[in-house]
Order: sequence, then C-alpha cells, then structure tokens
Amino acid sequence: MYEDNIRLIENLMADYSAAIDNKDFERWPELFTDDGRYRVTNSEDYKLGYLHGSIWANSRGMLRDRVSALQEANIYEEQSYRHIRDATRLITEDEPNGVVTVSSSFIVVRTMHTGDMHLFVSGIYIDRIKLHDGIALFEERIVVCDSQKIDTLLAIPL
Amino acid sequence: MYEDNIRLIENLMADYSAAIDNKDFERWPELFTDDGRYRVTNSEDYKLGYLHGSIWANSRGMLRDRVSALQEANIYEEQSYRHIRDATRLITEDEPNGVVTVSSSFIVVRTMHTGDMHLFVSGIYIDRIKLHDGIALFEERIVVCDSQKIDTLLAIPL
Amino acid sequence: MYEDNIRLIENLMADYSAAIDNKDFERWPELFTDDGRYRVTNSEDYKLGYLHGSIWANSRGMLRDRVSALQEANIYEEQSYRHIRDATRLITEDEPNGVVTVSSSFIVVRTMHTGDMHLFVSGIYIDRIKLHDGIALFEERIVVCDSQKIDTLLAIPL
Amino acid sequence: MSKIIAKSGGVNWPSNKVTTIPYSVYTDEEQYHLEHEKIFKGPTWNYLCLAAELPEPGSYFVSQIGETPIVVTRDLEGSLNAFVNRCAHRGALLCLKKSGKAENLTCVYHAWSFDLKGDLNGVAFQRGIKRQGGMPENFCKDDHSLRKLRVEEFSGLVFGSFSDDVPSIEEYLGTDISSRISRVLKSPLRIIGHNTQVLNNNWKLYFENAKDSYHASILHTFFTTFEINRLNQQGGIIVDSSGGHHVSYSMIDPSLSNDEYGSQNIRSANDEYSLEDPSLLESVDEYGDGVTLQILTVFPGLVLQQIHNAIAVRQIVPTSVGTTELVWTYIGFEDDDDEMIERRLKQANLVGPAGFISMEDGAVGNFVQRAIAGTDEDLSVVMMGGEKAESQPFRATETSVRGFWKKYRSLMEGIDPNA
Amino acid sequence: MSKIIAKSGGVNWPSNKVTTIPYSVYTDEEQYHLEHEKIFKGPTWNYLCLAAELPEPGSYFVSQIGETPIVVTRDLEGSLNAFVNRCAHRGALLCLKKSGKAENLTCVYHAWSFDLKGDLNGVAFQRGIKRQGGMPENFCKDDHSLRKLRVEEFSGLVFGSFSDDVPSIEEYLGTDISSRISRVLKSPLRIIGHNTQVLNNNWKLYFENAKDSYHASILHTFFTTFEINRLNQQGGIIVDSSGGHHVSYSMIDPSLSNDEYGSQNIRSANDEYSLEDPSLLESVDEYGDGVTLQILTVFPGLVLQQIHNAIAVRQIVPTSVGTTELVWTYIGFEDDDDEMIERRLKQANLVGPAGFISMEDGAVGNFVQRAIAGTDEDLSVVMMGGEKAESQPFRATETSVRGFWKKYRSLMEGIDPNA
Amino acid sequence: MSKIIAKSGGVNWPSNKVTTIPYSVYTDEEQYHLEHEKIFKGPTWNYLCLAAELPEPGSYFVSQIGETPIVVTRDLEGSLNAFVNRCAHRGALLCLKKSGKAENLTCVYHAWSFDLKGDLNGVAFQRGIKRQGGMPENFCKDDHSLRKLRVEEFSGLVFGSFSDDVPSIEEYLGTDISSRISRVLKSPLRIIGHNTQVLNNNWKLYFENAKDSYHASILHTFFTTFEINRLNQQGGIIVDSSGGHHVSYSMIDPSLSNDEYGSQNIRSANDEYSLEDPSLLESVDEYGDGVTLQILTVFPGLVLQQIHNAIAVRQIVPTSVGTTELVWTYIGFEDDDDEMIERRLKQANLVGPAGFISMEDGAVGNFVQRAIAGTDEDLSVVMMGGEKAESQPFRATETSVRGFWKKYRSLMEGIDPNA
Ligand code: FES
Ligand code: FES
Ligand code: FES
Ligand SMILES: [Fe+3]
Ligand SMILES: [Fe+3]
Ligand SMILES: [Fe+3]
Repeated sequence: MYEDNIRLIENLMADYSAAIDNKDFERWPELFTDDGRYRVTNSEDYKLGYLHGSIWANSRGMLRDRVSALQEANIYEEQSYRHIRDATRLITEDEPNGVVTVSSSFIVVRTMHTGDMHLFVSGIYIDRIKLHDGIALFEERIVVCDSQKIDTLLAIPL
Repeated sequence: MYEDNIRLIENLMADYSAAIDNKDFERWPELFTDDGRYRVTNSEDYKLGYLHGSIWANSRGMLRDRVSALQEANIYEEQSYRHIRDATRLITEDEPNGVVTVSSSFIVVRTMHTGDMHLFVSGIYIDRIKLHDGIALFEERIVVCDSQKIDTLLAIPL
Repeated sequence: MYEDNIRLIENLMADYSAAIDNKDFERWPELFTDDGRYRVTNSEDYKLGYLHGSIWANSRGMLRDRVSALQEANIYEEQSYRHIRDATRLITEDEPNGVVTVSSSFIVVRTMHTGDMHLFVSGIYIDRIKLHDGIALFEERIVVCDSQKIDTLLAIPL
Repeated sequence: MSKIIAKSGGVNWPSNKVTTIPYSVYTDEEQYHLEHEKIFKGPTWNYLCLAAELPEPGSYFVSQIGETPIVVTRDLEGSLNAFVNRCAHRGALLCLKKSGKAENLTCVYHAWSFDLKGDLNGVAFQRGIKRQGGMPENFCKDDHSLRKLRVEEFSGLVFGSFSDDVPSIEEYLGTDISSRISRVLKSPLRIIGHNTQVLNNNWKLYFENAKDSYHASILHTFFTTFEINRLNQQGGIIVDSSGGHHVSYSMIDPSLSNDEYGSQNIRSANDEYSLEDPSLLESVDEYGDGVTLQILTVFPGLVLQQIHNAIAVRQIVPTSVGTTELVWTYIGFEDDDDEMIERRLKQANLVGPAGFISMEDGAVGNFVQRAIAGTDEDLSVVMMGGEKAESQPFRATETSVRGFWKKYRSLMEGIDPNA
Repeated sequence: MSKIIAKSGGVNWPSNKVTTIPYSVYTDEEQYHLEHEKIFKGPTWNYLCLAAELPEPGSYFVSQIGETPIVVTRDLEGSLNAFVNRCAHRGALLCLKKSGKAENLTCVYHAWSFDLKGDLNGVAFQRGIKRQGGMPENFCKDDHSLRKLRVEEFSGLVFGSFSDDVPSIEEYLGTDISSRISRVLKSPLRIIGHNTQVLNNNWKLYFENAKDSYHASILHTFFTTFEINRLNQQGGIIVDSSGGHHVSYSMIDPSLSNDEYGSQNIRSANDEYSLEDPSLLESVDEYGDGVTLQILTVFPGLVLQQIHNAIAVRQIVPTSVGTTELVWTYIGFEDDDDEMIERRLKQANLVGPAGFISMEDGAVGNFVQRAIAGTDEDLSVVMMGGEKAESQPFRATETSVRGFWKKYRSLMEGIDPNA
Repeated sequence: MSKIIAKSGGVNWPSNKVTTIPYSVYTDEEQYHLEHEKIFKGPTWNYLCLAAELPEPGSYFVSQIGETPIVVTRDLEGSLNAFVNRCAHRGALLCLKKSGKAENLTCVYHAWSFDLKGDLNGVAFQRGIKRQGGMPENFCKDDHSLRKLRVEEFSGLVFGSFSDDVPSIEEYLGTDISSRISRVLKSPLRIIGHNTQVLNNNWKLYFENAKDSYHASILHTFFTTFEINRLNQQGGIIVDSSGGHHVSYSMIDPSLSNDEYGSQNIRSANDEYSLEDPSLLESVDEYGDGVTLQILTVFPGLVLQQIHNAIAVRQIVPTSVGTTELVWTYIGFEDDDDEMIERRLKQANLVGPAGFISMEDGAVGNFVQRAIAGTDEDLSVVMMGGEKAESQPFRATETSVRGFWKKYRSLMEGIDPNA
C-alpha cells in the first residue's frame, strides 16, 4: 500500500482514539462515511454469526444520535477511557473502490471520577476504510470485544 | 537498518501476535528457523542466569509438538490472548550473518470462555531475527515475564 | 514534519521507557534539556489548572537528585515498571525554535519483587521536545495520570 | 434504629409490613448464605435458559442457580434434564464449556461418566487393573448420580428447582403471568445475540429495579423524551397472588399532554430533543394489541422484556453478596423477515448495557450499594401506591416492589407479611 | 499468648495499659465493624473537607466518614450542612460528582429532591397521576429528611459528627491543638493540588504512623541527611488530655553534631550526600517562629502538616479492614507571591505519595499488615518514652501513639486505660 | 444431608471414616482459620526452602508457613534458624527482599536490629537522646526476640515448626519416606529455575491432587500416549503410618499392552500420536533403579517430584481459603554435564505451569472450587482401593488421599479416624 495511504489510516486510527479519550465526542461520528456502520460485539457472538451489537448503527446520523443521548439524555458517572492500540494489520485491499480492510488489537482502560481505574475491554477492531481525495473515513468499524462481559454499563463508545 | 528490513521485522512481530491471538497455532512454529529457540522465563531467573523455561524449545519440531499437545493432549478451558506490543528497539545488528537482535515490551490480556478477563502477563521479548532472501524468521525468542507468577496454567504460548 | 525528526522523537520516547523499565535510571535525566521540566499530575488537577505535581522538577539537577534519592535515601520494595505506549500525536510545531509539542497515551504495569503485578497507571504524556543538531531532548514532559489515586507509593518516575 | 420484630440471617425487620426495608438485607453475609437455602434451593422455579439453547438430543447448556453451577441437557429421548454441574466423585466441574453436544458427560479428572439424565454409567478402573485396586464390591453406581433438579419448560423458557414441594411451573406462575409470557414468546425463537452485564450490587437491587415502574420515566429520560413510554400513558401493573411475579405494561396515547410532567419539573421533561435518524424508533405492532412495552418478572431471577420490537430475556445471577451478573439474551423469531431483523437490531440500541433506556439500571443498584456502606442500620421506604402488593391500573406505584418483599419474607422467615 | 483482661469485637487485650497492642486489632472484621459504631459514628469529630472546597452558597462537596459517604453543603444562607450522601427513599447516592453547585439535590432514581439543609422538598408524583397512585395521605415529608450530621468549622477545616453528645469542636480539640491549627492556617487558603494514596493496610496503622515521632529520622533518611529534621533538634510532643490528638514540632539547630547518630550506627547517617539542585530546600520562615516542622493529628482521621513551606492536609479514609485511602490536599495562601508558589511546588517533592520524606509511610503500614498474617495473636510493643501518654519535651518517644490507644480504648471498651 | 457425627470449625463430618469428605472443608472460613492453629502452627514440619538457598553464613531466605511470613537464616556459625518475618517492636516485615546476606537484620521502621538467631541486639535511641526519652529502665532485650521456630534439615530440605512437641524430622517422616527423599536428592543440588503457579482453589485440593495416583493417567493424557507412565506399569503407593506422607512410584514395562485401556474407552487412549522431536523423552536412568516416576509428599505442604530426569520441589502456600500459591524450584546436581543439563531443560517441558503432564493440575482444583459454590453441604467420595489408608502395590487407588484425611482429621479434631 502507498506510504501516504498508510499515514492516512494511522492518522484516522489515532484521531478516533483521541476523539474518545479526550471526550471530543462530536468528532467521533465525523470519522465515518455518511452510511458508515458501527457495531460493538463480542468474540462469542461474532464467531456464531449473531448480528446483534450493544451499540449498532448503520448511518452517521445514528452515531450523532448516540452522542446526543450521551450528552443530553443518559445518566452515568463521569468516566474516561484510555485506548492503547497494537499495530494495524492489512487484511484486504480493494484498489478500485479505494476501500481497505485492516484490523488492530486494542485495550481500553476506564477511569471513574472516583479515581477507580480498571482494564475495561480488550479486543480487536475490524475496519473497512474508505480512502478518497486524501481523506480516510470508516465505512465500517466492528469492535469485537474478547469478553462478553461488560462492567456496569457501556456509555461511551469503544 | 534498511527500511525494508524494518518492515520485515515489524511484519514478523505482527504475524506472531496474530497467529496466537487468532488461534492460528500451526502458523506459530513456522515463524521460527529450523533450529529456532524459544523460551518463556521470568526477570528473576533471567537475571540470575538460570536456563530453565516454563516452555523451552531448541527446534521447530519441539514447537510443533507443543502445538499438537495443545490441540490433541492437554486439557484446559477455552481461552484467548490479546497481545499489545510497544515499539521495537534495535539492540545489535550483525550484518554478515543477517541476524538482528531487537527487543520489545508487551502485555498479554487473557480472556476465559466464561468472559473473565485479566492482565495475564507483562514482559519483554528479546529476539534474534534472521533476515534472508526477504524473509524474517526468529532464530531465538526469549520471553522474559516481569513476574515469576503464572495464574492457573500457561497453555497457549506467549 | 521531516521523517528524520519523527525518527528522533520516536527514539527519544523509546529510550525514555527503556531507561525506566530497564532501571537504567541515570539515563533518565539526560533525556531532558538543562532546564527541562517534569511533572506528574492527574487529569483532575490538570483540568483545574493546579500546578502541583507528585513529582515536580524545573531543572535536570532536580531530576538527578530524584535519582540519587531513589538509589541512596528512600526505602521501597524492589519493583519494576513496564511501559506500553500508543502512537505519538503531533500537537503543534514551532519551526523557528525547533520545538515540537506531541502527546501519547500510555499505561504502566508495575511488578513487585513478590511477583504481584497490576495495572499501575494509565494516562497521557504531553511533551515539548527540543530538536537541535540531530538530537531530541525533553524541554518538558507532563505526565497526566487518568486517576488521582496512586497505589502505596510512587518511587520510580513514570 | 427502630425496634426489631423479626429477624432472618443478620437482618432485623422493624415490622411485618413491606413498606420499610432494612438496608442490611443487601450487605449481610449471613442473609446472603440463607438466601441460597431458602430461596435458590427452596420452593422456587429458577430460570435456566431458553429451550432454543438445547436444539437437539445430546445438547447441553451450562447455567447457574444462586452461585451453584447447573447443567441442562436434552437427553436422547429429547426431554430436558438439569443437575448440579459437579461430578459425583470428587466434585470437579463436569461440563467445561458453555454449551455443546455429547452422548455422555465424562469428567476430565478420573473419567467417571454420566448419561444425559445424570446417572453414573462408568467408573474408570472400577474393577482395578489386573484385579488390583478398583472400587469396593459394595460400591453401587445408582447411589452416585449427579445432584438432580426438577426441570420444566414453559413457552420455550426452561426452569429448574431443587424442591419437590414447589407446584408445576404453570401453577407457580399463575394464569395472568403465564398468558403474558406466551403473548411475547409467540412462535419459534431465533437468538440474535448475548452479553453479560456485571452489576456491582446485591442481586435484589436489580430485581427490584426491574419491578419498579416508578423510576422508568424518571431515571430513563430517553423514554419520556421520545414518547416510548411515560406514566401518563394507559397501562398498569399486575402482581400475582404470591407477590413474586409481576407484569408492567403500557400503550402509547399521544393525545395526552406533557403538562403533568412540566408541573413535576423533573429532569426528564425535554421535548425539544429530536433524533437525526428517527428510523431507530420505527416500530411495528407485531402483537396487534397496541402494547408498546411489557416488562415481566418471575421470582427470583427472570426478566422478560418487550419494548416495541426489542425483545430480550434477562437472567439475574448472584456472584457474591455485593455483585451480580445480568445475562442478556436478545431474541427474534424464526419468521422475521429482513426488515424485522434490522428493526430489532436497531431497537436493540434501546436496551442492554449500552441501552438508551436501560444503561442507567446497570449503575443505579451500585449507587445504593455504595450509599449504604457504613450505615446499613437504616431503612429504605416503599410506600408509593400504598402498603399492599396488589395489581393496580396505573404505574405511579411501587406495588410490585412490595410484592417482591412479600414473597421474599414469606420464604426467608416463614411469615405471612402484612401486604 | 497473654491472658485476656478486656475484649472488644474479636480482640483480646492483655491489660488495661496501652503499651502492648494485640495485632488482631488490625485484622478483625468484627472489631472493624464496631469501630464504625463506636468511633466514626460515635462521639468524635471527623474531618470532612476544607471550607475552601465550598466557596459559595449552593456549593456541595462529597466526603466520607468511616465507609459512609457524606455530602457537605453550603446552604443559601451560607452556612454549612452535612448528611449521609444517600437518598431517603430507596437509598441511592444523591450527589454523583465529587463537588458542584446546586439549589436542590435531586436524586436521579425517582427524582425526590432535598434542599441544601437535607430536608425533603419534592416527591415525584406524590399525588400520583390523574389522582391514581402516589404516596399515602399520611406520608409526611418531614419524616423523610436525609440523615443529618452536626457540622462545625474551625480555621477553615470542616468537621462532622453523628453524635449529639460530643462537645463543640474547639472544646474537642482543646487549646493546645486549636492554637497550633490556627498557627498553620493563618490566612485565606489557596488549594494547589490533590491526590489520593491507596494504603494496603488498616487505617489505624497509618494514623499511628503519623503520630509516631520515633520513626521520623530513622525510616526517612532524607530528613537526617539534609538536616530538615532530626531527633537532636529542639522540639517535642504535645498530647491532648484525651490522648486522641497530638502535635509534634521541631526547630533546626545546626550547631548540634551528628555524633549521637554515628554512635547509633543506623541506616540514616549519611552526610556525604548532597543535592545537585539545593533550591529544593531553600525555605523561608513564613510563621516567624523558627518551627520548621509541625505534624498535627486530630482523632480519628486528620493530619495537618507543615514541613518548611510544604503545607498539606491529609484525610484518612478506611475502605475495608485491610485497606485505607489517604486523601492529600496541598495548600498555599491567597497572598503567596510567585516565588512562594514555586517554593511550595518544589518543596511538595518532600511529601505525598512520591515524597522524599513521606513515601515510606505509604508502604510501612502494609509491611505490618503482611507481617501479622497468620499470627495476629501476638502483641505489638509501645514503650519508648514510658507507659503514659503525656506531653514530652523530646521526640525519642511513642507517647502520642499511646495517646491514640488511650482514646481508642476508652471509646471502644468504655474503660479508662492506665495511661 | 447426612447426619453430623463430628464437627471442626464450620464443617460437619458424617462419620469417622475418610471415605466421604464434606465440601465445606474447602470453603469454610472458620475451618481455614483453625487450620492455621491446628496444622500450620501445630505439631507438623513445614517445608521452608532448600538448604542450597542459604549458601553461606549470613544468608537469609524468606518463606511462608500457612499465611505467616517466615525468614530462614544461616547464622555465623553456619547453622540454620527460622522465625516469623516480623519485627518484635511494632510488627513490620523485617526482611523486605526474597533473599540476601546480612550480619544483622535491621528493621526499616525504627531500626531495631536482630542477630541471625533472632535475638534483639539493638534498639535505636534505647537510652533516648541527651538522656531524654528512650526505653524504660526495666526494658529487657531478651524479652523481645523474634518469634522463633524449630528448624531442621533433611537431605538438603529445610523444615520449620512452631511446635515443641513434634518429634525430629526423621522420625516425623519415617524410614520409608526418608529413604525415598534421599534417593532423589542424592548429591549437591544445583538450582536451574523457579516460578510460582497461582491456584484459584483451597490448598488441600492441590495437596490431594498430588497424592492422587488415580487421576494421573486419565487427566494427563500425555502420560499414557507417550508411555511415560500408566496404571498398568509396575508400581505402587507407600503411605506412612500417620497417613500424611506418601510416595507413588512406577517403572516402565513396555511389554504390557494397551488393551486394558482400550477396554476402559477413556479420553486418554490415543496411540497414533507421535512427537516430531522425540529428544524430549530421551532420558537416562540416573538412579540405576529403573524408577521413571516418583511423586512424594510430606504433610502438610511439600511435593518432591522425579519424572525421568525432571526433578522439582513444590511448596504449597495457602494465601486465602480459596487461593493458593505453588512455588516450583527446578533442580539438577552440581555434577550434571552439559548433556544432562540440556536433558533436564528439555524434560522441564513436562512439568510446571506449562507442563505437558502437569498443567491440568493447576486448573482441576479450581474446577472443584467452582463446582461446590452454593452447594458445599454435599460430600466428596474417596473409595477407590477401599476404605483404609495403607500402602498398596498398585496405583488404581485413592489410598494416599485417604491418608491425607486421616492425618488432617486427627490434627483438627483430635480423633483417630477409622482408616
Ligand atoms: S472428580 Fe470426576 S471423576 Fe473424579
Ligand atoms: S432512591 Fe432517590 S428518589 Fe428513589
Ligand atoms: S517496627 Fe521494627 S523497629 Fe519499630
Ligand atoms: Fe429501568
Ligand atoms: Fe513518616
Ligand atoms: Fe496430576
């Protein structure tokens, strides 16, 4: 893959983590295409082919609605995430459509306003990334958590 | 070091983690040379110069036997690993023999089929990598765990 | 930013983690400029603009004194750190002064001599890096821990 | 602190009513241990899994009652069995996977094997080797079955009981509850997903929460805002005669104004809020009865939920006095077409650990658990809608919460509470 | 093991003296539970926060007494209030943030709301909806206030008590302690930072450590080495009549030699050690009395520290019988100039979880907790400086530690220890 | 549940036999606390470390008995000493490192120092400073030694005891066990590695597992498959008269067929399986007696293992009622040549946390611990090979497991079990 495409993808990945970890939530939906898909699932469901997601969206609008709910409707204690990602691996490359499929392992550490901190999630991102006019956006991000267990609640997207 | 060698090494590292985390275990021994050495030790034993390893191999055959035992003989609950690696650091470079020594910090999160997940191991990989004909293979990988404690059992290699 | 500057910065980052994780503490102050600043704070204090740091230095001398105290005066059980860093993000670039501001998320796993290991800190590094004559040094490193809680004590710098 | 009139475990009850609850009921270890004897292993039916998890003869599925691991099997004749997931020899877990298929269950430790009815049918080296060792002559396999439970199925839900005295599941549920379970589980199920929510609170705090119609429109502002459900809809609460089970239901009535709300001036009145992608809420009346929400509980640990077209079963599993796991199974039906499947997937955003109208329920029990630390000698108050635990044609009530305590106290103390 | 003469909780005391302490006092669950009743909810004043954390009417701040969550408010008249941070309805945490501003405290669960004095002033749907449901007629808001504490302020420190019998805070402190608190908190405070140190030991081990002048120059070699403080300085210990509070102070006297030290031949005599950047220790005598170090404790959980220009308040918060949190607040004063601010920031390196002269205190309690595992039938010895708990004009003594046990035993056992 | 005939701690025993074991023995807190008094601090010899860990005068090594931290020293005369690793003053851990060398042990807290025999030889500021403070006149150092243990060495193994009544280590072991320890530890040791396996189960479940010859060829299929060991080899079990210690041994006899196995049709019959690098199993008969496997246990916490040329010592260390640590030390001998060293390193793949024939033992105890949750009123069955705990010339038996319970009950209840 071209060096500059690699840089575009790495920047998209870094922007995604930063948007969430810095609580710049409005930025998050803008990293997806209009018809971008997003799903949080777990390795068990993913293997069994179940389509359910704790968070499930097939439009940027749904992602924006998730952000509004997060900010205007839902009640949850102040908390923040810290993403640590491993290397990005190329899975397939669809030149004509400028779509690249990549994956990367990650963990998220969650810290509550009380100062309690714990390893919240480990898993893998499976991404379809659209490269167009020097811009990279998520056409789809599937978040496959290694565990089916979620502590307390999942307010902030992973 | 040449850019392309760096890429070869990074890909080897990523393939290693992916082979284990995706349970593509047969792939694991193939990332070593015929006489590849592999050892899982801990910082205490390593400092004291003890040669013992919880897992110890000095041939690709022993690695393949470890995989067969894992798949045919040993009993353990379904579980999976998630590797997160820090940057690779060059330690020494032996041009003539095309052998490079590098190290990288890592953690492994283990998730049981029950959904219980925990930080299983932190440590450092100390690797002698053979570069030949555009192929990179482990001549030796020493896995130095920071702790001498291992929870329950070590079935899947680190 | 120029490729080679990126490499200089990445090496500085890796040298920093390695100096601490390998207990090569004398190396640590040498990665800062003479008037280098270092501060360990937490996200709560950082947001509120409090200037306090659990560790606070505005000279390389203070950093060297911290190392001497660590080695000659203070009592603490043998322990080691393991840093895992996420990608480095460029924040601002001040060409004329050759100073670059970058940030990177990190976690530190702490292992006691007893073998007890736990996720000790997660947070973000906010760094002002001086690039001069092909050398990169920290003009300032602010360690913003996500949690205000510190387990037992903070002997070794983060 | 008020005077003691009754005591179970380490808990002192101030009266025989169910309107004031001592907080120690959520923290006392002795009480928690007693609950295993009197409730989980007592005359109750405990939800185990969906029959759909056991598709064919030889299927097994691992579940839990209280902290006790249970395995459910479908034997070769196709009937269901349940027993403690513990080998009759030295006590190792028998099934090590969540689910699977087998003709016999063989223990990994010494290879004792059991048939799918839980009877011992093989003891490795029972006769020893070369006539040396082995089991005593008087050893009789029949005395070493697995610890068996009674098991019954209702509308695709599988229940188990340690008790010989509890009546049949239908009698246990009663007609009101039974009929509303059948209403939701109308035809062959299709599982569309699972996950488990870890709750850092005593199991009862979650079960009460599921029965508490009072909080629905207040804690979950998403409800009110989008008219998915609110107290000024038509609706009501049904509590069975034992008190242990309940149904809360409602139907949209858009004509009604929000004034009642404004006048209450509570957090949840927020009508300018609108969705950018409203398809989230495009639901169909799949039951043809206009009921948009039905929350149903079966004592001691089942919640069956229909919210528009989002259908889920929740199993409440205690893991310690202060922690609980909530096992979610999200379902549809075999005959769902693609649109309906997508509809359910979209509406699943409403429920579960990240649900727009349920995420708070995962935290609020923990808010109580933390708030009572150090002062669990005090009392909780349950007076909304009176002192009784009867059915009521409105939802501004805690009647089904009182029902829970009525059933709970009758089992724990053997008294007949004044409710 | 020595014969029992007194017993509290699961702890056996060998005598009515305070010179030998059974280790089980640090491990026994029953004792820990009893401490909540007799000490934290007993006739004591518990430090809650700085008044500076509540700058204006409507401010609230969340704290803790024992394991009980407390909220402190400044009401609209500007006076301070404190109550258990637990809703009077079903017990949810009322304030979910560490601090903030509000006119009413409204519970998220069912929107009951309370004024800043802790009185119930709103019950959602109290009259039901359309005259259906709601609270019983006889329900009276006045009976459902939050659980209120007494609260008093002294020199900018806010204290709370569950007891009606404890005298005023000034009487509780006595003149010796009061005057030395006022000395340090001389003028309007400025908070410069917070953090919390997690201690893996019983709360008493830390409180004793703070009272223990014997260890100061031995465990913390930084002290000695840099002549910040040492036993052969002028100084002494003041213990109040109850024994619970103390002040330890010292003044540098550079003329004195280190020979006493050499002769003791202990770890801390290390004079060739010097700082590369000595500005760390450039301090000013901001109180004009030459006192370079003053450590002050108020029973059961406050430490006020002045070390040169490093000033901090430490709150000791038990989280279980074997774990504790130490909440540090680092302060200066409104009138500090830039130099003084930088001086305080530099000297802050001396204290806190990474403090050159305090980091050891975070670990040493855990050293005891681990060392007594399995053999807590044995006794700890507190004889340095005699058997009594009186004030002494020197610091090679454990008199203030004995003071702690005198106060502790009088509250726990209702006896008057021989000290 | 069966009727109670004996009770210790919170455990009810159905009879005075050792063929049925109540599961509560693995979960009851009271029982666990009583084990510290009756077993770990009772008339037993607890394995502490290898003498090789204390190479020279001044060496010290930190170990554990039950949950109590212990330090072992070699004093300046070269003899071994052991005491609780807890300062006699206020109870801080004395040695903070796993091992080291020192002439005195000085506590970091207040610098009290002790010689290598555990006697107090220095109290900082005992006479105060400038005749102020210090210890009372009547304070006598001799009354403040460390809590000392008896310590004895046998074949390079160091044992400690809190009891004055237990006989010498050789008498405690008996000749059968002694001789088989000496057989393995034939000459000066060389340590080749350490690690620690964290077991999520009660300590007894692991100790029983080590004594359980019944499971060997069934749970560990690697054994059978590669003919390293199987029940139809020659071999047997020796149980000492107390029941607490045992030896299990076997010798390969390749002539014997696998038919016995086939007929049992158990998981482990898998002969087509072969190694790509068979050098793993190339072993030498270093003892010249054809014994390929010898597993030996000493009550309450030592396992000595010889499997071909893989030799290891395992110490069983309880950390709570439900958790245990297994400390592995892998050894060879000073006179090993390079080939033998490599052989031992290769064969080490068979044992330890990742061992082909031992990894399962790290998990199976946890399988029991999880399986008995909520139903620990039930009983475990130990009848293979009869009801007694005598030596037997075959391995299809649980005789040494019964031996464990015979010894355990005699200590815990003071009865003489029918075994
Ligand atoms: S425990 Fe199951 S066969 Fe022995
Ligand atoms: S718990 Fe606070 S309003 Fe119900
Ligand atoms: S605790 Fe050891 S000297 Fe005081
Ligand atoms: Fe709810
Ligand atoms: Fe101190
Ligand atoms: Fe085994």
